[in-house]
Amino acid sequence: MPQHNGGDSKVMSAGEAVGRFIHDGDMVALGGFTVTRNPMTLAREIARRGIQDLHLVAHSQGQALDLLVGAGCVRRIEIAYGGNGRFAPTCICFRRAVQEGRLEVEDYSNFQMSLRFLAGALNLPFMPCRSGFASDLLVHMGFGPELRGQGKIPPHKMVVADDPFSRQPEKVLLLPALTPDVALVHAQYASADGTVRIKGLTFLDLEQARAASRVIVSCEEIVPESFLRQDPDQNSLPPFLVDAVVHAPFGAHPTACHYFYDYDPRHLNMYRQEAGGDDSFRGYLDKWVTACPSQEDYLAQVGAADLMRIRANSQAGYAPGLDRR
Amino acid sequence: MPQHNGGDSKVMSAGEAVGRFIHDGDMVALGGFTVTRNPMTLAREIARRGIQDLHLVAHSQGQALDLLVGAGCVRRIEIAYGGNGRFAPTCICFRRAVQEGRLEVEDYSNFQMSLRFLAGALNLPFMPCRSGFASDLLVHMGFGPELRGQGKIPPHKMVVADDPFSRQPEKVLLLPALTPDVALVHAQYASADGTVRIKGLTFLDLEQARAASRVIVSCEEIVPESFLRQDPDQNSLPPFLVDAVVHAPFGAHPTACHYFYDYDPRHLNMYRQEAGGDDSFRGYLDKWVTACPSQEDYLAQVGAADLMRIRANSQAGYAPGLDRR
Amino acid sequence: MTLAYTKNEMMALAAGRMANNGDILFAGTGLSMLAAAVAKRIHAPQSTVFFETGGIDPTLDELPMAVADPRVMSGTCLNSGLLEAFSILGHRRLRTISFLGAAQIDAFGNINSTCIGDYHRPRVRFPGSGGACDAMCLAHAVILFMQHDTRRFVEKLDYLTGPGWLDGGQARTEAGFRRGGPMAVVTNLGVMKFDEDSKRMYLAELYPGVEAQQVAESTGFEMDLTRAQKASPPTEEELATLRQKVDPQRLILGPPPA
Amino acid sequence: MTLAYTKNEMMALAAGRMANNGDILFAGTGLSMLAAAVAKRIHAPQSTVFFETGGIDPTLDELPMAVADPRVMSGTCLNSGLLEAFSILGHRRLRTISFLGAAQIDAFGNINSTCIGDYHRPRVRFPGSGGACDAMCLAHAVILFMQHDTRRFVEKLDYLTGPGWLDGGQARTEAGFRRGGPMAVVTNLGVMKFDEDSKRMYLAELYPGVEAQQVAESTGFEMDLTRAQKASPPTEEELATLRQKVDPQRLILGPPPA
Repeated sequence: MPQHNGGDSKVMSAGEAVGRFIHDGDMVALGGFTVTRNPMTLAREIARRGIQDLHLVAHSQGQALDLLVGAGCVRRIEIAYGGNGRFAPTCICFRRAVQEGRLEVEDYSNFQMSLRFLAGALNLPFMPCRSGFASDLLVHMGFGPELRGQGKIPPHKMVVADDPFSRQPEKVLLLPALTPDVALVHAQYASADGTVRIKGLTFLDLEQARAASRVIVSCEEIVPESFLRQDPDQNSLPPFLVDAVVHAPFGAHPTACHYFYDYDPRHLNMYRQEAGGDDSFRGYLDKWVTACPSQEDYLAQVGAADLMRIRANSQAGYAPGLDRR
Repeated sequence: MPQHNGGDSKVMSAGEAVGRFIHDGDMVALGGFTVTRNPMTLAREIARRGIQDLHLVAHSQGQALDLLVGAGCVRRIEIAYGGNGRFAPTCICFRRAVQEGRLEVEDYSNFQMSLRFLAGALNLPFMPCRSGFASDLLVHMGFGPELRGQGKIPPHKMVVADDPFSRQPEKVLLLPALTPDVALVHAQYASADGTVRIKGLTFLDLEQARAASRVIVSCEEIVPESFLRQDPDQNSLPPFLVDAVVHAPFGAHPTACHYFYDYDPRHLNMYRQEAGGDDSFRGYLDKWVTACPSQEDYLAQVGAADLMRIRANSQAGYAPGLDRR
Repeated sequence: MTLAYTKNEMMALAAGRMANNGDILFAGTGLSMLAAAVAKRIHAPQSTVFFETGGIDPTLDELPMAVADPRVMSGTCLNSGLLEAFSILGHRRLRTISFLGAAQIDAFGNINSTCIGDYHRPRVRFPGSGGACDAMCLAHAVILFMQHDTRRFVEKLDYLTGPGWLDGGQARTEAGFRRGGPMAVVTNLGVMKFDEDSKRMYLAELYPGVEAQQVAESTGFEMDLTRAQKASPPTEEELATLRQKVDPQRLILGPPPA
Repeated sequence: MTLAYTKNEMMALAAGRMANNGDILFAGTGLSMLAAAVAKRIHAPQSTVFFETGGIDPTLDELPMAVADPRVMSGTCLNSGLLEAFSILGHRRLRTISFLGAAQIDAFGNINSTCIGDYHRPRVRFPGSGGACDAMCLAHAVILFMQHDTRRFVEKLDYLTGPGWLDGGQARTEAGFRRGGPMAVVTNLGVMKFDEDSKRMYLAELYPGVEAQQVAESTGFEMDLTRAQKASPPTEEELATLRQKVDPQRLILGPPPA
């Protein structure tokens, strides 16, 4: 049997992965969705290294987005939704930053952002869409005219065009493709060569990874390639699209990772409190980011009792009966 | 636990499914790809009932397409590839029908057809594409001007447009969405409510089903819904998109069905011979279609020895060592 | 004897009752989730609850607290992704009913879930559209949840996130929408619907114990109160299901009746 | 001592040698499959073989006879679908090399796999583009397989299925293509390449025992023969791998050497 993608191992520390593949000013796609599979270990590493001026792109993002905004790493966002379910109907640091004029935001809908990533993944310049007509998404630009067409900012937010295939005159919206510099993904399984398996909902993680120039994957378990190849129908990304594999158990904490652990309601409630003010949030960063240079340090800070409390039941995939108030 | 999609069972015979859901003149999307997972039981039922004037749409199709063309059920085709691998580099009846002017064909590429089905699945009017410029796919129409804009035939085969998001003037091709009347899918597993699981490559079957107004699924096994819901990550279609579930063991024969059986080289070689002339092909239809009103009759005609010969090995998913000459 | 119940309980049930059996129910966060779950368990057992994240028909043994909660991935018929979910939302062959909350609404059911004040420097920033604009554009119909007060029921939205009936009458059709639009607004006071011709909001149902005048005073635009009927109070079965099966921890229901 | 080998063996090896280690190899049916498989097993072990059907990096314990053969789904790193495969084919970060066959080719490497004669009533109908047009448009580079005769190497194609260098020179870039184009044509006589400036086909390698004159006589257009070098014959290792590992049943290799 021939060697598979033989190649060198892509396993590296979060520090090495972030240091090598993320730079000031990059456009970064955040995987996950609100309270699930946020790439938190990677986000904390970005915050710790003080990376600046990031341009975040996501559909609906909660915890990773809010931490990066709160830590001052982010200059611009293109997004459909910044919230964390019942734990933060609007993301806390995000809200404050927007209200204080410290963040440039361009709003789309979830379907629109999904189509924009899909266009990037398929190497297409744009996608048509019938969602968004007569809304202010079409009217209000988040980025000024001086930025239009610069770097990765498209010359138009969206364009109204004629549908050439309709029998009656009909309009269609065209949405520009997204091709992020980097996509961050947290997965349940990866092998050293970069093969990735996500369990549960994949959201838009796969399209984001396929649209990006570089991909960093953190994972709960590093498993042998042979294990993943026993049932390739279940795999999510091929190795040649992945640049770094970071072993990060509980790497989505305090958000959930299906079949491994639930979201951590205590931490998320505590976060809501701490994120409410600049001073208290600095305290949060000191304790949970600065003082925890490694994932091991972070998990020690969380503590065994809380990790056990949120551990997933193998049948349900979450922690049944968890106190989620 | 609440009842799931409670509903009535969608299980019915191939005859009932085809009789209820496919009509003369329908646009029918064929699932599978050349030698794998062709919906052969359903195709034979269509041929047996003498359904006429079908408008087939597919990317790359082999056996089901050729049988339907040979049986005289088809008036038009939109397709990228009519072949069956090494068993028929060009589909036999298809080639003869085109050369004799008995079939209207509009040619696209596989990526183009894929994008057209994707557009239909996403309820979008068209898709942009960068593949096809400077080719005769763009130049030669298969359907005449009198048909353009009639029924499901788009007013243009494709349209060259400006990319409004490019900094330099750049062109893009626009491809019209496909929304077939019916999609035919052969799957490994389905439950009575219409939940579907395909193992191995899905090709474009899922987009075709999501783009269609009606969906008929034939399957190797009908399994309890509870079995499929044990690992929903592996499922392929939700029940509310499926109209009929037809139990058809070896329902893709003589093409393959991953993990169940390989393609049948003897039958495919025999088919190549028989399909070579109108008379011999009439003999093939008499023996394998007309004389076999049920799938049981058909399998009896194939014979136990040939069925055993192509049975898949559980690890490989095909029949290792099968004589494929 | 009258049963005690809360406004949230009444709201979830009033909305859930509008689902037809067999509908495909698209649920957002919060009360939307309760309404879809209670509909599935009582009024419309053959309906399918699905989420924009791609979870389709979960068992809902426990109530999800977000549309990406692992509880929307458990026991489903299919775990897919956003693209599949939005292709279902707008599918021509499906009667998809969307349950949504919003921050502001106007007389024609257009909604705002983006911001209050100037878009570039808002007084209050909300999470943004999420799937709200998509549901308002693509679903067969939308049922909205609102707290009823004059800051939320406004003459003019600060930002139009999701198009309802636009300026009323034929405006939505003329703007190119093929279907959809809001069918009802469920608040803590009653249920509003939209006039068939003018598409203007009117009071359709008043909850027991609420006076029409309260609705008028809580609404920042002119509302027709003349067609209001009394809403049926929750039945014993409805309350039992809601409290014991759907949200026993009262995560979204909130405090029990006094 | 000279090893005996067939033309098909020489063709598969000549093409396979052009793959760089680490390339992403997009394989069609027939000789393409042999070339990609042999490259992976000898010249470029860290390459990935994938198929337009969505099978990525199968073990190839047995040779597939079509791109949808279950043998392309076995032991892969990922089983996906056509959309994923074509997104890989054109991905800006990947060096994807496509191996393709065709029915006709012209002096600038444009190919026909659709028909001979009038499109509407062809004298001979072929299967059609399949992924050929897409590979010619989107791949980093394409290696073509042809039988060398004047009916196939023609001045003017009956139908242009896949764009090569178009009219030569800058024509391809001017037509808007961002990358790609044919890098070589491997036939039963030798290997043709394309002039860097004019993009016109020239004879680059002659197989042992073949005279340049044979190429001229088998080509329906003017071909530059002056740059032809001798191709290295197959090595013992190459032949052993091809015969014992890649295609032991000789399904595509055909009859063994006399």
